[in-house]
Amino acid sequence: MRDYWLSKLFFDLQDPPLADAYRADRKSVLARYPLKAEVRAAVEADDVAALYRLVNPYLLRFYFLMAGMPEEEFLRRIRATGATDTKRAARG
Amino acid sequence: MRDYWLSKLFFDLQDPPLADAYRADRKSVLARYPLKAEVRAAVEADDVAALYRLVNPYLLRFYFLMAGMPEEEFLRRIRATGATDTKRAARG
Amino acid sequence: MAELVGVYAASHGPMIVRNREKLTPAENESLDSAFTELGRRIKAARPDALIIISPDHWVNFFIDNLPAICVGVGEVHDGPPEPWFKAFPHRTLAGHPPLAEHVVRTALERDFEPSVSYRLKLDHGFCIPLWKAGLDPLPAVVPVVLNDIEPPFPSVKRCYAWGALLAEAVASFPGKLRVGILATGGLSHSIGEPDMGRIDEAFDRECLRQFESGNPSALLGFLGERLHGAGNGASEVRNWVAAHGAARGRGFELIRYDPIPNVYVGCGFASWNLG
Amino acid sequence: MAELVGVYAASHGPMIVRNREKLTPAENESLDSAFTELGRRIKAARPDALIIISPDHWVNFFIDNLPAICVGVGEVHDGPPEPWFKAFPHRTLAGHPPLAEHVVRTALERDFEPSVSYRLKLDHGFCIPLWKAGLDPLPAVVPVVLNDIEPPFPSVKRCYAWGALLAEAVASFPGKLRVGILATGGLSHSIGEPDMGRIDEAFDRECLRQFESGNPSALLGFLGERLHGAGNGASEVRNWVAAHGAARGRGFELIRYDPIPNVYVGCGFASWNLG
Ligand SMILES: [Fe+3]
Ligand SMILES: [Fe+3]
Repeated sequence: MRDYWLSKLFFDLQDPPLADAYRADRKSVLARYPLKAEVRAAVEADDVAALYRLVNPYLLRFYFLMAGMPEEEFLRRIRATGATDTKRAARG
Repeated sequence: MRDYWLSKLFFDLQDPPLADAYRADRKSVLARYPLKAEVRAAVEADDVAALYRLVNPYLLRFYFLMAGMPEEEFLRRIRATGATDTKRAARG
Repeated sequence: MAELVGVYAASHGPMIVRNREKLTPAENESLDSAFTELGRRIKAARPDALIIISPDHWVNFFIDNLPAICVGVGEVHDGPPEPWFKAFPHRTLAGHPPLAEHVVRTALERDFEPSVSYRLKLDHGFCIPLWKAGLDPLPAVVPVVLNDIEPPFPSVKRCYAWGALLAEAVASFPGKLRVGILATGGLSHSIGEPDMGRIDEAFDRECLRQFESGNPSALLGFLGERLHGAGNGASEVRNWVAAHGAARGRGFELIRYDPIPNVYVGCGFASWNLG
Repeated sequence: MAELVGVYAASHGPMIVRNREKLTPAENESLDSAFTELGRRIKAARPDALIIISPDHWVNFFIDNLPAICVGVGEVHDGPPEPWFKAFPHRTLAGHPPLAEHVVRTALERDFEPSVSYRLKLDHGFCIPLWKAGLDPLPAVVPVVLNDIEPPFPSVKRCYAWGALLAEAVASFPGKLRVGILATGGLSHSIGEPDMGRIDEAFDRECLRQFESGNPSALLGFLGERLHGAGNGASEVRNWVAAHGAARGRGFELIRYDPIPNVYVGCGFASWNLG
C-alpha cells in the first residue's frame, strides 16, 4: 500500500519549476500536500528508510536526486535499509 | 477517432471556474487550446452536427448545457444530425 | 473467508435528481419506492463492504488514459463532483483497501488486467443509488469502474467473466467480511446522440426477462444482437452483466421498471437470486 | 494484410546517456556498437511502423489511474520529458492510429483489456533505443506501455499472451504495412531498493540462454522462479517476454550483453528469429 499524498508530492516534483520551488522553500511546497504528520516528519528528516516503505522505489530515488542528495549518499542509505527478502519478492 | 484537443476543452470545462471564464470570454479560453482551424470554427458556430463527429456524445451534451444552450434547442439540433445507423452501431 | 451476501442492480440517471420537479408525483414516488426497496434489501443483507460497478462519466478519466476497467484501492474516495449533486451528504466515502487489493491481485493472476486507482471521485453513477437507497452509515465501498462511455468497450462476455472473477475474489478473501455487489446504470437511453431521449421499452422488457430467466448464454446472445440498438447509454447494461456473472447467472428478481421520459432512461432495479 | 518484419529487444538504462562520461571508452563503444547493430537490423527490415513495448517511468501515469497495459492510439506522441534527455532530436513522434486502434479492438475482442491513450509522452524507455539505434527518419510508433514499475504486475504468462495477441493484430490488420516490434528494458537491475546497483550476471546469462533456446514454457518457468530475485528493474524483462510471444517463442539471436556497473543495468540487445 502506497501513501497517496507522499507519492503525489514526489510525482509532481518531476516538474522542474516545482522542483526549483521545493529546493528554494521546501516548507511552502509541503504545505500544499495533506501529508500525515509522521510522513511529513520523515520527509523533513530525509529519512530514506521510512519513506522507502511508503512510495514506489523509482520515485524515492528520483526524489533524493532532485532534492540534492549525492548519489553515493543515497546508495549508502538505501542499502542500509536492508529490506527483507520477502519485501523484495513482493515487488517482483 | 476523437479530436484530442476538442475533447480536452470540453473535459476541462467541467471545472466550474473555467466554465465561468468561458461563458464570460470564450475567445481567451479557446486561445489556450491548439484546436485545428475547422474545429475552432465549429465551436464558434455552435455547430452541433460537426462537433458530434469529433467528441464523445456525453461530453458534447455537457458542453452545450454548460455553454447555455437550452436543452430543447440541443435536442432539436442533435436529432437533426441524423447520424447513420452504422455510426450508432459502432458506438454500441 | 468473505461471503457474498447480495447482488443488486439500479439505474443512476442524473435526471432522477436534476429533473425531480419536472416528474409527476407518481413518477417520483415510484422511483423513490424502488430505491427504498433496494435499500431495504441491501440493509437486510448487512454488507460490510459494497463492490460498486459503474462507469466514470468523465469525472476521473480522460482519453489520455482511459481504462477498460479500473479498481479503486484507496482508503478513501471522494464524493461526487457534479455541481448539481451537492445534496449528497458525504464529502468522502471509506474504501476497503484489503478487499480491493485482493480483487486486483486475483484479477492479475487470472489474466484480467485492471487499471488501479488509489484515489477516485465517485460520481452520480456510484452515489445516486447509495443516496437514494438510504444507506447510512455507508458500507465500505470498492469501486469498479467499467468503461461503458467511450468506445470501444469490453465485450459483454468479458463483463460476465469479470463478474465471476469478482465472486471468486470475494470467496477467496482471507477475512470475515460480508460483501455485496451493486451494478448501476442502464437500461436503454441515449445521451448526446441523434436519438437522445428515446427509451426503448421493448428492449428493456426483453432484457429484464433475460436477466430474470437465469440463462446467461441466451442473455449474452440477446445483448450481442440488440444492445447497440438501445442507445449509447444502454452500454451500461454491461455492469448488470458483470453482476449477473457474480451471481453465477442465477437470474434476478425485478424490483421495478420505470420508463420515464423526463429521466431519459428506462430505469430498472433488481436483486439477484444467490441460490 | 500487414506483415511482422522483425522483433527486437534493447535495454534502455538512463545511465547509458546520463553517465556517459563515467563509462570507460570501451564500455561506451560496446554499447554504441550494440545499438548500431540493432539499428542496422531494424533498418534492413524496413518497418513502416514500430510497436514499442516499454514501461512508463512515472512520466504519464500516476497511482490515481495506473494501467496494467496501455496502447497509444494518438496521431502524435510527445518526446521524452526528462530534463537530462534534451539531446533527443524529436519534440514529437508520429503515431499510427489505424494500427493502434486495430490492436485495441483485437485485444478487446480476445478478452484483453488495455487502457487507451490518445496522447502519451514517450520517455527514455521508448526514446533511448530509438535514438541510439540511429533510426532517422523514425517509423510511425505504436506505444504499448506495460506496467513493470509499480506492483502488482501482469503475470509473465499474460505478457507472453499479449505478445501473441500483438502478432495476431498485425497479421489481421487490413492494409499493406511492414511492422516491427521492439521491447525495451531489463535485464537485471535494481532502482531505489536496498540492492540498488546490483547486476545479477548469473540471472542475466541464464535468462538470455532461455530466450535464445526458443522453449517458451522453460523460459516462463525460469522467470517464475528467478525474476523476482533479479532486482525490481528486472521486471522489465516482461516486455521481452511479450516480444517472445509475438515471435511465437522461436528464440532470439543475442547481439550483445553488457553488464556495466556504472549503468546499473545488465544491458542486453537481441533480435528474434521469425522462421
Ligand atoms: Fe450513466
Ligand atoms: Fe526502465
